Amino acid sequence: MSTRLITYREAITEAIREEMERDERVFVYGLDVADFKRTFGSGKGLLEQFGPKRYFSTPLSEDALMGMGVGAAITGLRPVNVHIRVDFLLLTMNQLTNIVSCWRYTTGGALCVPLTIRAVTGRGWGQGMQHSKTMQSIFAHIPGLKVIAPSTAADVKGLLKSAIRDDNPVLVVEQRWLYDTPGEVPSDPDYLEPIGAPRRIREGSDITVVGISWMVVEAVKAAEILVQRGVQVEVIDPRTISPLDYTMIYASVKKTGYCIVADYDWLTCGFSAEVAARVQEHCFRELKSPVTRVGFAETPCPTTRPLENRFYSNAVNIIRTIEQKLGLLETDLRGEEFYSYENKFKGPF
Amino acid sequence: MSTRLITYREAITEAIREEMERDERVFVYGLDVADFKRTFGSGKGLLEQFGPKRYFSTPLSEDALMGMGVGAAITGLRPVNVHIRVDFLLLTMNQLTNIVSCWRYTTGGALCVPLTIRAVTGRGWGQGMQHSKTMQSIFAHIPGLKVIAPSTAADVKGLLKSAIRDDNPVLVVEQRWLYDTPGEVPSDPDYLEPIGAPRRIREGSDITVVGISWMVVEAVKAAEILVQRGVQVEVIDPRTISPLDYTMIYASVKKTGYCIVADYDWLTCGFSAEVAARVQEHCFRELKSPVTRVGFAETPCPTTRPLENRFYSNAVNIIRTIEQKLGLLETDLRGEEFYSYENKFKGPF
Amino acid sequence: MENLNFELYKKMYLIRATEEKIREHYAEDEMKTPCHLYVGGEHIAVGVIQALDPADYVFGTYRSHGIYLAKTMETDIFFAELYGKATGMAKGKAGSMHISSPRHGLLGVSAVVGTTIPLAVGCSFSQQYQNTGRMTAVFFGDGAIDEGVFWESLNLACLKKLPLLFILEDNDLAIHASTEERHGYRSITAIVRQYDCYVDESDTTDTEEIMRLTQTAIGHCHHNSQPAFLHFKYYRYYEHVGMNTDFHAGYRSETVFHEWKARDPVDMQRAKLLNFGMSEEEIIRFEQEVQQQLRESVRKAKAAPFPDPKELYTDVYA
Amino acid sequence: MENLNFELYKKMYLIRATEEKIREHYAEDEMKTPCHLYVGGEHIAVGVIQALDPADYVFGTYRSHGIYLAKTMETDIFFAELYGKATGMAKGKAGSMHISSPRHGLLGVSAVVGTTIPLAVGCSFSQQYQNTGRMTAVFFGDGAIDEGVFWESLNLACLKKLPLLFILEDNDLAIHASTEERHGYRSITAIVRQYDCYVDESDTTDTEEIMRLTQTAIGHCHHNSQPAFLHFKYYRYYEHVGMNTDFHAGYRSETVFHEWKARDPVDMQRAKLLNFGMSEEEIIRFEQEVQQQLRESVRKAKAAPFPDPKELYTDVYA
Ligand SMILES: Cc1ncc(C[n+]2csc(CCOP(=O)(O)OP(=O)(O)O)c2C)c(N)n1
Ligand SMILES: Cc1ncc(C[n+]2csc(CCOP(=O)(O)OP(=O)(O)O)c2C)c(N)n1
Ligand SMILES: [Mg+2]
Ligand SMILES: [Mg+2]
Repeated sequence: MSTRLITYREAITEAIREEMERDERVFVYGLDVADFKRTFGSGKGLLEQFGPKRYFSTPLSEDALMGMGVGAAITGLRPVNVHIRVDFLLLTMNQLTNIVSCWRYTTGGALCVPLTIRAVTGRGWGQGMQHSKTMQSIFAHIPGLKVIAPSTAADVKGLLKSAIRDDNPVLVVEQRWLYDTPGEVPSDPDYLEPIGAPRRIREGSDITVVGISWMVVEAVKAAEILVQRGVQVEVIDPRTISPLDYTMIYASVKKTGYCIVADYDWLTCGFSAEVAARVQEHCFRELKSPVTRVGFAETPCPTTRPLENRFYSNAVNIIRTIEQKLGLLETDLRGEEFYSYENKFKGPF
Repeated sequence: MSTRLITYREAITEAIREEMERDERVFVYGLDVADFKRTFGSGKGLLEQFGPKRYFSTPLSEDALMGMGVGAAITGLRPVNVHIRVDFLLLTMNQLTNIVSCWRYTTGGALCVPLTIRAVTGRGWGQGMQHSKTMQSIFAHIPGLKVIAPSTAADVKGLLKSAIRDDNPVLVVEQRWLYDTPGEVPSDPDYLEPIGAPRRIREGSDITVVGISWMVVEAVKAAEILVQRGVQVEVIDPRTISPLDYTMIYASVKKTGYCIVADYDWLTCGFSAEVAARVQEHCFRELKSPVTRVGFAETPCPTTRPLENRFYSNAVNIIRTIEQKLGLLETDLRGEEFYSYENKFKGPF
Repeated sequence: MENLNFELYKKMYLIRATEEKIREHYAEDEMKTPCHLYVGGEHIAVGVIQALDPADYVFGTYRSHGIYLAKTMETDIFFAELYGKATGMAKGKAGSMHISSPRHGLLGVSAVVGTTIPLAVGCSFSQQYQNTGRMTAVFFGDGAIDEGVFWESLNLACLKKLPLLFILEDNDLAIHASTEERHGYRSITAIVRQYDCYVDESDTTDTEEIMRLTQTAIGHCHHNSQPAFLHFKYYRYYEHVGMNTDFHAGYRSETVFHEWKARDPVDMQRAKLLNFGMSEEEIIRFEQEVQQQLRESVRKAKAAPFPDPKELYTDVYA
Repeated sequence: MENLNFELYKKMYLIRATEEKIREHYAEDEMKTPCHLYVGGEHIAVGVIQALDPADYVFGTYRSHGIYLAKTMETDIFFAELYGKATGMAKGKAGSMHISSPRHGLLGVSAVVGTTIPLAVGCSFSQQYQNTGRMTAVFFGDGAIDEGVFWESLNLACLKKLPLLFILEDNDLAIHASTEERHGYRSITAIVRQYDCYVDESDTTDTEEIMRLTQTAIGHCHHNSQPAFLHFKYYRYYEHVGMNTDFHAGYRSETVFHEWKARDPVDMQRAKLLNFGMSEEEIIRFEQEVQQQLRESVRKAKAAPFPDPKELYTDVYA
């Protein structure tokens, strides 16, 4: 399978372009998608190629636009509804929960809702409390929705394509910093990744870290540092928040006996809680210590950098948690370079 | 402390009446609150006593009405915003999450939002997928909100009064079937229950059941049946979903070694997951089996009775789960009477 | 003309008789689904749907027995759904508040006020996109116009020049709250007239007139590539949800009811047929057929099995 | 008259100079907060706020440097907040998009479009309830009127006869999308005129005129117990967010900018002062004072400490 090194952003564009080429019923709409910035560049060239009929900006009316997607989806189209912040999806919660997720159920299976929703999670440079949320668990709590949060260029391409081809509503949460991360991505226009299946990002035998979205990057960084001390960290990216096949995660924890969930969200009633609840149930005998969760501070996201830095969890938190779990002395992290707004992820996975 | 036997519904009315008498700044508003049905009777007499200035119906504009509550709350009033279904709160998610929960944070503590939100969860008689949700976990996921779900007449009175006096936004989820349950309620107009503290509903040494909302009733029923076989079930009602002091729950599980969470909600990323994640962390050594969760089926709520009955968990599910956990043979449940739409809870706790 | 009017009466009578059939059986406690009766509004669903092409699409609210029946003319599946049976269109999962019949163009209704309005926007966008020439009509109450989503949808439809009929079924009540208690303006049509769409209004109970007004509106839609907004006033005979009148509750006057009842849409339509020279016997024969159909539908619905328990889990994901 | 106009100029110049000060320092990368500059709109905030009583309440959007400065006239706390310092009004937690000054009546602003409009409804309801006689003014952009919550709020305010000024700051753009691309109607004021409220509109850049129009509106509000809706057009000089012009991006024409620039509100106000006989020197002296104030504020902000790490966890709950 031939691959090329492209960014997460480019992988999004490719996924959409290929699906629009393949299927005339696919169209993209949302606030400002067609302006010259094209949703952080992720829509580059699409307006030019497909024209305003299939790629258009809209009024600021998130609630109605979500419903519009349903109406189009149940009559044969395959809408892709884009939101430049997950936070704005809150305006669509009524549609998402009372309509999108259950229109199929309510019609006894006669109709399906092949609607893809893309939403970006902001971070850094003072995004603040209204431009930084992920809230995957809120969406995952609703049966009938599928929720995915790809962390690599290959996965965002393969999963976004699967989402567009899926006959169900699929919400794609895209963390903003990931946009610049490059990765090897298959060239095959029918390359797909299955929704519902996790990916083992890195193999290890000592401890399992389930990392979500940007936290996959932090977990890999933690693993790279700890391997120098002989600690083998297995990093698993669920990629899908719901509905998820947990088999790979259980197998990993059964192997390592330890589990950390590094979520890119608040912990309370978060996806991290779901993973912890399931892992303790399915790996009860094998677990040598309780499942530990790291994530956002339980506060709104502050604007000022020093507090914002503390709001987020990162590789250092993961390293310290692993050390505690395994009874290791603290690694000297001076000299290590970590990710920040200025020093984002560069290399390919 | 003198008490009287009154219903949950009457306890709500009393709580609001007393707080409105006590504090002129308290007012009640929402769709249809002032019509002749008065929100399932829970607002009986309030319009007559306090007049339309302090007790009024509104247009069908949930989003703006929530924001209106904030504007009133930050300028000295203490609004009580009523929703006849939790499902309609979905229209207010943007305000709840982007404004209500963080207005204090955003103003550096200069302002506070003493806003009480009441929302009723429907059930039975074909309420269906749009009139039956609780979604406590969705609201609890948001730092800055307080979420409570009282299950007894005394608790709804004491907690609702605390909510109205609280300087923070508090969401009260009221399950509809509970409205008719009577209970002994203190007469003291300054009787309050503390937000954040669980209540031990029933003592037991063999297993801990954490029951939420209506599931407290089912858990007590299960406990009453099993005690005849000598199984002592401890039932704990968190009463508060967030932020919650878990000490009592941990102590109970450490004592019994077994834990079941019976939530009145979907499980995925639900409050049951949060309880399970915390209990396995804090009672890791004491737990003799994993924390088990029971709750709604992972589907929209169907209308037809036979499927609706299966959608919900109940005392039988709790009994069967307990039996499995403790390695008991199945109790013969023929002859036992369980709760249903027609046979709701009658006796006092 | 006579044919048309008989056609209209057939639909109206079916709706009225079905609602009364529900009332007849409801107390038996077997239809465990909240019903919002349409009695008093039959002319609107029938008139509008008559003006539409059968292939056109329709969306409604929880008060949609009328549009279901006008679109499908069938009552077997309908009653099966109300009885919660496996033979209902959603195997009982939907109930009265979520009936649908996609193959007849009824793509669904919803019990959350205002929620199907944007769906209709999407449906009509889809027709424009696929160039099908089909219209979409969305029925909603005067309560729905209080919700922001109505205004967003109206703007979107006008901006996108969609082939869409907004049908405001105004019974002056949202549950028990009158429009006057809820609106900071005098006339909704005066407002909507400022949008790029066709607007008309009427409080007629003459079904043919509703049909003509709708036909005119559809003509404008096609001709000017614009949506249309039709404001129809009617009177809700029974309580908001349930089987009874509720004049005793004091929020509305029975006098007004009698004014409307004097020009009851079904009665008027029946009188028209007699005027056109149709015989009382002919009409009664038809009515008896409908009564027979309804008895049969109820019988079948009662006899039908409940859905298999595993149906709880189907239709969640495709 | 001269005093008033100098007063107005003071506020306008302070806003303009502050925005330019931010531009001067922004590239240093220390103000890590997205800034939506108000340059070009100074007359609106200043004119409206001048018409209000100092005790009146104000709400805004993420583009609220202008209303903050017009309300407070202070820049120390302001710059401290932009620099994310402990001395900011929210100890840096708020940043440019969430500035507030409750003691000056600025109860908050928000970066989610439309969200403060219902807050203003609640605030004015609260004034009515408590009979304070205070007005509330809410500033919002032309993008906000696309959101359903605007319509819900407008209806609520008109229904409840609230003492509320809706101030539509219309720069014809929501980020890069023109109103024409977004609206299925020709005139927002034509629509709002159908509501039970006072409506006026203007594209003046004369601050005094804005003030007079607002005073008239407030008079109507008091007299008729109604809210007012004021539609003010202006031109956004810089990009939506950030420090630069963006005429190269092609979504708007620089010609139009020059038309507006020719009647720049700050320039016009300055010219007025000269007309009134104020000397160039006097004006420059004042301007230099402001420049000095701003230099001081920036210096203090830079020198101030960041908030203590534990501040992350404060102010979540009361
Ligand atoms: C969003 C929402 N809010 C509140 C309700 C509760 N509710 C059910 S019907 C109704 C009144 C709707 O009135 P209208 O739109 O005029 O329809 P009608 O019942 O008169 O046909 C209300 C408030 C709801 N279903 N959805
Ligand atoms: C609900 C919501 N949707 C989308 C956005 C993204 N967004 C930020 S500003 C803006 C444009 C707002 O335009 P307008 O209201 O005219 O204000 P202006 O920036 O022109 O002052 C948009 C769409 C947002 N912040 N909130
Ligand atoms: Mg109505
Ligand atoms: Mg604008």
